[in-house]
Amino acid sequence: MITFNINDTEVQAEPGWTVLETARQYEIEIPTLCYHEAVSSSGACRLCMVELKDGSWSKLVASCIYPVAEGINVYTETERVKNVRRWVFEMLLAQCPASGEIKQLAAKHGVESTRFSIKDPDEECMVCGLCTRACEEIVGLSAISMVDRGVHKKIGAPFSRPTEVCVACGCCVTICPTGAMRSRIDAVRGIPKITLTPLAV
Amino acid sequence: MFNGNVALKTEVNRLNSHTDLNDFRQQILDSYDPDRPEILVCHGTGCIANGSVELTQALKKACQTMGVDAKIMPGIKSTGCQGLCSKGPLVHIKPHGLFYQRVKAKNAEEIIQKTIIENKPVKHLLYKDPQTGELFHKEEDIPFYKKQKRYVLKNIGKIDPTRIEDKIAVGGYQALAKALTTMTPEQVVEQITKSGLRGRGGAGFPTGRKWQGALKAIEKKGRPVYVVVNGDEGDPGAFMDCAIMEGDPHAVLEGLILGAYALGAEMGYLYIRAEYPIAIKHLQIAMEQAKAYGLLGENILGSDFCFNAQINRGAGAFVCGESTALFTSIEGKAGNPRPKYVRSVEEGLWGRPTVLNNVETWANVPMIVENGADWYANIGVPKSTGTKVFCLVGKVNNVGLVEVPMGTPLAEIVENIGGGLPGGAPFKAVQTGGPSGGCIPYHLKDLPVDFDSLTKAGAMMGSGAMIVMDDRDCVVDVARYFLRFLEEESCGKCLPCRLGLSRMREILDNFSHGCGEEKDIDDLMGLAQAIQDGALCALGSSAPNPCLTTIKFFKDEYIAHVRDQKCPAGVCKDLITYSIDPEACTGCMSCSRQCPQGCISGEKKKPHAIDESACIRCGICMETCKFKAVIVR
Amino acid sequence: MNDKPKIGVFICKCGQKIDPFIDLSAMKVTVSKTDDVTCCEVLPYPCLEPGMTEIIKSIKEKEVNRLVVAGCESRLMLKKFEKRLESEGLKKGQIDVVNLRGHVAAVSDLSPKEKAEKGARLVNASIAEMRALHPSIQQNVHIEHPPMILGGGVASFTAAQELARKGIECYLSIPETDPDIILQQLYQKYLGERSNYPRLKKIIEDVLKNDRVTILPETEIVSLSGITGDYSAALTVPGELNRKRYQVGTIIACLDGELTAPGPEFGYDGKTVLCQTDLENIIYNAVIPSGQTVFWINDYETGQEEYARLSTRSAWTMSRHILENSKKSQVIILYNQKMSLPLTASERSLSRKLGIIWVPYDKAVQPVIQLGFVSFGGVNDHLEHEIPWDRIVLSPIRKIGGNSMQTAKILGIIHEESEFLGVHHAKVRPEMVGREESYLAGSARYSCDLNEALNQGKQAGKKNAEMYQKSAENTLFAPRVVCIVDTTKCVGCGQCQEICDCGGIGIAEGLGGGIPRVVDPMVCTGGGTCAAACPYQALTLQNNTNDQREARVGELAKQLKNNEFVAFACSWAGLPAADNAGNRGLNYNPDIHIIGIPCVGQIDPSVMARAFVDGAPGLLLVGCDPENCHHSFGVDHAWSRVNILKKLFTLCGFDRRRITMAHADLNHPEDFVKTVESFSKMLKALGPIEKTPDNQKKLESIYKLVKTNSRVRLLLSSGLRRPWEATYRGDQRYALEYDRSDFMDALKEELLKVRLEGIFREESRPFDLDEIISKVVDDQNRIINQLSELVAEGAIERTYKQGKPFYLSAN
Amino acid sequence: MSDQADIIEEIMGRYPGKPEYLIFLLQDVQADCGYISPEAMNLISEHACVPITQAYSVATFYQSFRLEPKGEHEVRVCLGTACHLKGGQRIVEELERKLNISAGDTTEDMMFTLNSVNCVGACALSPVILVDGKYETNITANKIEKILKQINNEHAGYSEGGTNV
Repeated sequence: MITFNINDTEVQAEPGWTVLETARQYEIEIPTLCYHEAVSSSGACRLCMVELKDGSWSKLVASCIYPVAEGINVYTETERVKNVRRWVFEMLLAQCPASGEIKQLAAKHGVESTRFSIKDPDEECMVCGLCTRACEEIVGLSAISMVDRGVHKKIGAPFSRPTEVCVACGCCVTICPTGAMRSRIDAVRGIPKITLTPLAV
Repeated sequence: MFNGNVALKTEVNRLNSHTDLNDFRQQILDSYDPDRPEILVCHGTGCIANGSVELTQALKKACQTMGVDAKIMPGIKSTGCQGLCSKGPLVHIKPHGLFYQRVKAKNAEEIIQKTIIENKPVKHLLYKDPQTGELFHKEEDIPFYKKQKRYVLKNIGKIDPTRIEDKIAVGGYQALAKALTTMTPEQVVEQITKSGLRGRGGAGFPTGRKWQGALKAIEKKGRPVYVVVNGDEGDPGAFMDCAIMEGDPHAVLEGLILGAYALGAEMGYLYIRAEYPIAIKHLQIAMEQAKAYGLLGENILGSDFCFNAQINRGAGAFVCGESTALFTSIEGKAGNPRPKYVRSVEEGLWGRPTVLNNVETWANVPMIVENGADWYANIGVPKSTGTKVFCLVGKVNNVGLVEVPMGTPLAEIVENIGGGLPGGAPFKAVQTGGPSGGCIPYHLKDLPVDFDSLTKAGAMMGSGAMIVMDDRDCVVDVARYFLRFLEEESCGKCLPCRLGLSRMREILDNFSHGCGEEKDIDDLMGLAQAIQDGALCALGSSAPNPCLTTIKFFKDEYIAHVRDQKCPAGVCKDLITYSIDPEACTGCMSCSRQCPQGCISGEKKKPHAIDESACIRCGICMETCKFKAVIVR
Repeated sequence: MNDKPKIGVFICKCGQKIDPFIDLSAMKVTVSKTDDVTCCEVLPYPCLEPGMTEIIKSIKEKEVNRLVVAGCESRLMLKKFEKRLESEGLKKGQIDVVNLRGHVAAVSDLSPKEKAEKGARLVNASIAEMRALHPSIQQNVHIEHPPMILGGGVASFTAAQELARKGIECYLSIPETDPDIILQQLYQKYLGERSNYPRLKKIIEDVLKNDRVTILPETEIVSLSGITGDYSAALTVPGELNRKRYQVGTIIACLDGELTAPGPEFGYDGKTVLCQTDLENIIYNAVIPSGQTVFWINDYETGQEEYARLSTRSAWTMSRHILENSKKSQVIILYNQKMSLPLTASERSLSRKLGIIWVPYDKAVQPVIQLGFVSFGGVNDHLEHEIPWDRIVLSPIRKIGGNSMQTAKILGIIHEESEFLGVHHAKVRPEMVGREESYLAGSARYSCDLNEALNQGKQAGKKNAEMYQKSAENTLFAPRVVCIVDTTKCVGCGQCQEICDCGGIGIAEGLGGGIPRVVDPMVCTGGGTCAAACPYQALTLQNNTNDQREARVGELAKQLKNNEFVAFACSWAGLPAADNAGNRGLNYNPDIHIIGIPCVGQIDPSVMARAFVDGAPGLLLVGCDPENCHHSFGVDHAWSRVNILKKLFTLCGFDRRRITMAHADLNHPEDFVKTVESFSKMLKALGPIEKTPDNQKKLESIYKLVKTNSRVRLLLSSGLRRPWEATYRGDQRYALEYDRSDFMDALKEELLKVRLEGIFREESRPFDLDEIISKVVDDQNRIINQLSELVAEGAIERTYKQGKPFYLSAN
Repeated sequence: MSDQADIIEEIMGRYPGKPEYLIFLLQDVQADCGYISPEAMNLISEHACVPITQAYSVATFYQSFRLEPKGEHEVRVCLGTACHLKGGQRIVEELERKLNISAGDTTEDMMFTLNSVNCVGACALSPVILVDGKYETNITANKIEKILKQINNEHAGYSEGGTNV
C-alpha cells in the first residue's frame, strides 16, 4: 500500500498504479485526450500534466504514465499546470478546428478561442496515436502507423494507399478522441465495394 | 558486417599482458628515426573540403619525382583536425616543428624543395598575425594554440588515426592496461567520481554519479548492462566530437572499454551521426585493430574481461541525440523519446541498465584513470573540472577547435584565442550550446565558461558550439533559425513541442515580417514557459532557450522589430531595403548581370540603381559588388 | 472446471460518461437479484488497475468464475480484461462486456431510472448467456507429418530451402528436376529475369542435393483429406491412374501463372509482330536480330494495365541485352503516358548511354500497327506520329497457369472464379485465424516478377517452419472460437463443407459423402454459418453455442415491454456502427436492445424464432453490406434464414416485417440511427403480437420446425449461397422461382405436421377431422395427407366411429 | 525491381533477421539503390520480422531515407548555424531558382536532386554545399552557376536522340 497526496487529500494506491489511475479511483478529474483505458498510454498530449511539489522544488509530470510513489504531493490545478493546459488547448483549437470533441473539452476547461492562425479548417487529427496503438494492441495488427515526423507527422498506411493488412474492424474509429479517423479510415481499408449485388434489401 | 569494412593490412600478434603492450610500444618507438622528417597533413573535414587530400598526393608525388635522399625521405601522414580550420589545409612538419597554413597542392614541390631538402621554412605559408602581421614558425607560438590547454586534443593532429601503432606509441591503452592489472572496477568508478568529471553532452550530469547509479541498478536487476557512446552530434556549428572521433578514435574506444570494465558490460554501442562518414570509418578501423591486438573482444589483454562493441550509424534525426530517443533508434525503431520517469541508467537500452556518455566524456576517461582523479580535479574550477573543447565559429578570425580549462572567461576564448572579429569590432553576442543553449551578450564577456555560470546566465554548455555574432546578425533571425531547426527536428510525439515550436516560430516570423505587436512578446514567453513545462523530452523543454535569452538580453531589438518595423542588423528581408551608393558605384555591371530579378538598371561606367518594387532582397548584388557600393538599410 | 456458475457483475461509472445518465444504484439492486450473481459492484473504472484489483479480489474471495462488465465497447475493452484476468483463472470466453455507455447512456433521453432498467435487461441477458456457457479451452494442435510442397512453381524451391534451413524435412512434388531445363522454360512464366538465373540455379541445386528434401515422382494432387497436422494427400503422375497417398502435416502450394501471346487484334504473327516471350527466346537462344525493334507496352490496351510496369521492366532488360550485344540494332520503347517509368536514376542514364529511345503516347488514342509503321498520338502536340519498325514486340497476356485452378480447388483455397487466384485475406482479427488457410505462392495469385515469387515461397516456408517449431514446443493453439463436429450426429451430407468460406471443413478420410466431416481448427475462422446450417445440428461453435444465444435472446425477450425489440448486430458493421453512434451521442429510439455477435451468418433460425416465442414483437439483424461481409457470405446466409422465417410468419398469419435484415457500415452511425428509427416506427405501427394461446402455439411450432425438422433445415442449407458457385438454389436472383418450387410445399407440409403433433400432444382425446381442421386452418387434403403420414409413422392412431375417422395420440 | 532484387538479397545476407537491424538494412539499401522502393521495403521488413508499417514509419522518420528515386546528381546545401549566418538560406533560394524546384525535390529530367542538410561540420568554410558528396566551399551565386554548368556539360553528350528520359 502506497500513501500520498493529491491536492492535499491523502490517497492510497497499490504499487504499479499510475497517478492518473489513482486520481480516477478517487474521482478527481484530470483531462486527457491521448489516453484510453484499453491501450498503453504514451503521454503525448500533455493535457494530463500535474505538478509534483516538494517544498520549493516542483516539476510537471504526465500523470497517465507517472508511477505512484510514497509521500509525493500531487497538485492537479496549479497555475503552471493550467498554463500548460491552456496553451495546449489553444494550439489544439488552431490545429484541429474541425473537431467538435476537442472544442467541447477545451470549453469545459475554459478555453473558447485561440490566438493562433488556423492552417487547415477541416483538420481533425491531433496525431495522438491512439488509433495506431489500438490497431497494434487490441486488433493485433499494424495496418496504420505514424508517418513522417515533427510538424509533418501524420497517421497513415504505408505509401498512403489502402492496405491489405487492415481488416476494417473500426477500432481506430471508435477509439479516436477527435473523430478524425472517420474521414481517414476509407484511405486505409479502401472504399467499401458497393457494387449492386443480387441481394434484395 | 558494416559497409566499407576494413581489412587489416598485416597479420599481428595479440597483446596478452601489460608487459606485451609496453614491449610493443618500445618496438614502435625504437623504429622511429628522430631526424627523419615527417609531414603531417590535416585531414579534418574542413581541410579535406579545402583539398588536403589532393595536397597529400601531390606531396607523395613530389617526393618520388624530386629524388629526395632516402635518409631524409619524409613520412607523410594524414592526421585528424589540427584545429585552425579557417586557415586550412594545415601542414605540420617534424622535426622542424614548422607550421604551414593555407597550403595548396601546388605548394607541394616548394615544401619538399625548401623545407625537406634545403631545411628552410617556406615564408609565405607561415601563419601571419592578422593584427600585428608578425610571422610565426612554430605551432606552439601562435596565440590560437598558445593560449589553449590541449588534453583531449593532445594527440589529434600528431598521430595518424588509422594506425593503432601511432596511438600506442603516444601511450594509448596504458590506462586500460593499468586498470586491468592494478584496479578493481569499483576503484575505476571511484576515480571517475572523485575526478568530478561531468557529462560533456550538455546537461553536465556528474559522470561518476551516473555510473554509481548504474551499479545500483545492476544490483537490483542484474546484468546485462550496456555502455553507449553518444556520437550523434547534431548541434549545427558543433564538430568537436566529429574531430575527436576522426582524429583520435582510440581515445573514445579506450574510454568505452574502461567504462565497460568498470560496470561489467559485455556489449557496447557507438551511435554515430551518419553525416560523419570519416569518423565512422576511422572508428571501424580502430575497432578492427584493437580487436586484432586483443584490446577489444575476448579476454582483453589476456585478462578474463571480454567486451564487444558495434557501431550504429544515425539516420539523420537530431532528436536521437536525446538519450531515450537514441536507445529506441538503436533498437531499430523511429527515434521517439520515452518519458524519463525511470532513469535510463536503470531502464535504458532494451529496458536494461545503460550508461550513455558523450564522445568527449568517454575521451576524458582514459586520462583520468591514467593520471589519477586528483590530477584531473586540479584542472578547471571546483564545480566544473577538466577542460572543454569548443567549436569557435561564426564571425571570428580563427574559426576552429579550441580546448580550454573550465572557467576560462568568454572574452579570453573569443578575443585572444579566436583572434577577435574580422575588422576588430567587439562581438555582439555568443551563442553557446546550440539550439538548446542561449545567447550571451557582450556585457557578460568576462563570464567564466563553466556549466553552472552558463546555466545561471540562461545559456548552457551544450555540446560546446560557440557561435560568435556581430552587429550584422539579427537576434530575432537567430532565434527564428533555431526554432525552425528544432521544428524540423522535433520528433512530433508530444503536442507542446510539435505544435508549440512552430507557433513560436510563427510569432517570430510575424516580427521579422514587421507585423507583430508588443503583447506578442509576452505571449511568446508564456508559450515558451508552457513548452518548457510540458514537453516530453529535453529537446522540447530546452527548445525555447535561444528565444528566451535573446528576449532577455536584446529586448530592445525585438521592440525595434515590432514597434518601428526595423531590423537594426539589416537581416530580416521584409524590413530592409537595398540601394546603391552612387558615389561608390563604378558601373561595372556585375550586379545587374547577377540580379535574378533583373531589377538593377544603369549603363556601363554609370552608377546603377535598384528598383525597390521588383527587388526580392536576395542580396546577391551586395555579394557580388567588389566596391561595397550596395548598402542595406 | 467451473461446474456451478458464479457470476460477478461490475458496473462502470466511467467518470462522468455513465454515472449521471443512469441510476446505477437502482440498476445494481435489480441485477443483484438475478440468480447466480454472487457479487455486483459499481466502480469508478473497472478497467483500470484499481478496478482490476477489486475484480481479482472478488474472484479470489467469492470464487467468481463468470464475469460481466457493464461499461463501454466490448470490441475495445474485452481484450484488456482477458489479458489481465487470464492469470487469475478466468479463461477466455468467461468474460462478457456490455456497452452501457454506447448503447444506453448516451443514445436516448430516457430518465436515469428507465435507462437503469434497460441496462439491467441487457446485463441480465448477458448473465443468462454466461449461465449457459460450458467453457471449452483452446485446442492444442500437433503436427506429426512433414510438410508437402506441390504445384510445381519456382517458389517451391525457396520454400523448400527455407524449410530445410530451419531443419524441417519436407516433400517436394516437382515435375522437372533438371535445373537447366527449368531455367530454359522459365521465360514462359517470368520475363526478363536472366540476371537472376544464376541465383535461382544455385537455389535449385542446393535444394535438390539437400537430404532434408524428398523429391516426389507424383506431381498432381487428386484428393486431400484430414486436417492441419494430419492430412492425407493422394497424388498421381499426370496421365496415370494409380494414385499414391502421403501423410503430410501442412501444404504449401506454389503455382505459376502463364504468359501467352496477345490475339490477332494486335496483329500478332509470331514472326515480325512478336510477344515479349518470343523475343526473349530468340535473343538469348538464337541471334540478336538487327534493325529497329519497337516495344509496345500494350498492357493498357489488353486490359491488364496493372502489369504495365512489369512488362516495361522486361522490355528494358531485353533492350539492354540487345544494344549491349549488337551494334546493328536500335530499340524504341512505346508506352502509354498514363504509366510512370519504373526506372532508377542510374538506369535512366545507362539507357541514355545505350541510346534506348522511350516514347510515351497519347492515352486518348490507341496506337495503330501498319505494315512497317506504327502510328500513335503525340503526348504534347496530339499529332499523329509514325515510327518505322523491323519488328514489333508486344506485352504478354498474363493469366493463371494450366491446372492451378484445379489444384487450388482441391486444396480448398480458392474463393471465386477469376483470372488469378488473388490474395485471399480473411478480414478478421489475427487471433481468429490459426493460419492463412494454405500457403499459396507464385505468380498464379497475381502476376509478379520472379523475385517476388521466390520471396513468397520463402515467406511461406518461414511461416510454415514457425508452425512446426510451435507444435514442437506444444504452443501451437487453435483460435478460441472454432467449430467442432459431433461425429455421432453428423451424417456426412456435406452441406457445411460446401458453404464454408474458409475451406476449414474437410473429410475425415477417403472420398465422398456419408463420411463424417471434420473441422480444421487451424483454418476455421469461426464464422459459424456452417453450424447454423447443419440440418442435424452436429456442428457447434466453441464458447458460442446456440444454447447460449437462445438463453440470451430468450432472457432479453422475456423482459421486453410493449414495442421494445431485440437486434443482433454483427461485430464488423452493426456493432461498430452502434458503438460509434454512442460515441458521438447520436439519439435513437430506445426500444432497441442490441446483442453483439461475431457475424449475423451464425444465427441459427431457431435463435431467431426463440426471440418471438419469448415475447419479442420484432427482431432486427444488422450485418455488413453483402459485398463486404467479413465471413464472405454470412450476410447472404442470414438473409436466406430470415427469409424462411418470413415465409413461415406469413403462413401463420403474422406480419412478415417483424423480422428484418439491415445493413450498416461502421463509419456511418447516422445511417444506423435511421435504420433503428424506421424499424421501430414500423413495429410501433404493428404493435406487439397478441398474446393468445393460439399465437403462442403457432410461434412455438415455428420454433420447433426450424430447430428440429431436418427436412426443412436441409432444404434451407442446400439453398444457401456457395462460395465459388455462380448459381445455387437459393440465389436471390431466382427468389421467385424458388418460392414457386416444391420448397414452399415442403415448408407448408412440415409446418402443418408440427402443428398437428402439437394438438395431439396437448390432449390425448380423439379428434375428428372437422375439429382438427378448425384448429389448424389449412387445406383439407393436405391435412388428411399429413394425418395419414403421422399414422404411418405411428405417432397417432386412427379409429373409426360410425365410419367417421377419429385421430388420437399414440401414447 | 529484379536487378535491385539481388542487391537487396545480398544486403539482407549482411545482417541477421532481427528488428534491431531494420535501420542498418534501410541504410544499406538507401546507399546501394539510391532510394527505398516499396518492393525493397517489403523484403526488408519481412527479413527483419517487423510489420511493413514500422519499416515505413522508420523510413519516413529519419531524414536520410528517400522513398522516390534520386536524381543523377545530388546537391546538398548546409544550413548549419555558421552557414546560416553567412547566408545559407539565400544559397538554397538561389539553387531553387536555378533548378526551379523546391528543396527536397528532383528535377523533371531526373538530373538534379536538391536537399538541405543540418551541419556537415565544415563551418570554417561556410557557406558550404555538397555536390555528389564533394565539398564546394565559400559558395556564391557565381560559383553555383559554374558548378551547374559544368555538370550539364558532362551530360550534353547523350541528351540527343529524342529520348524522353
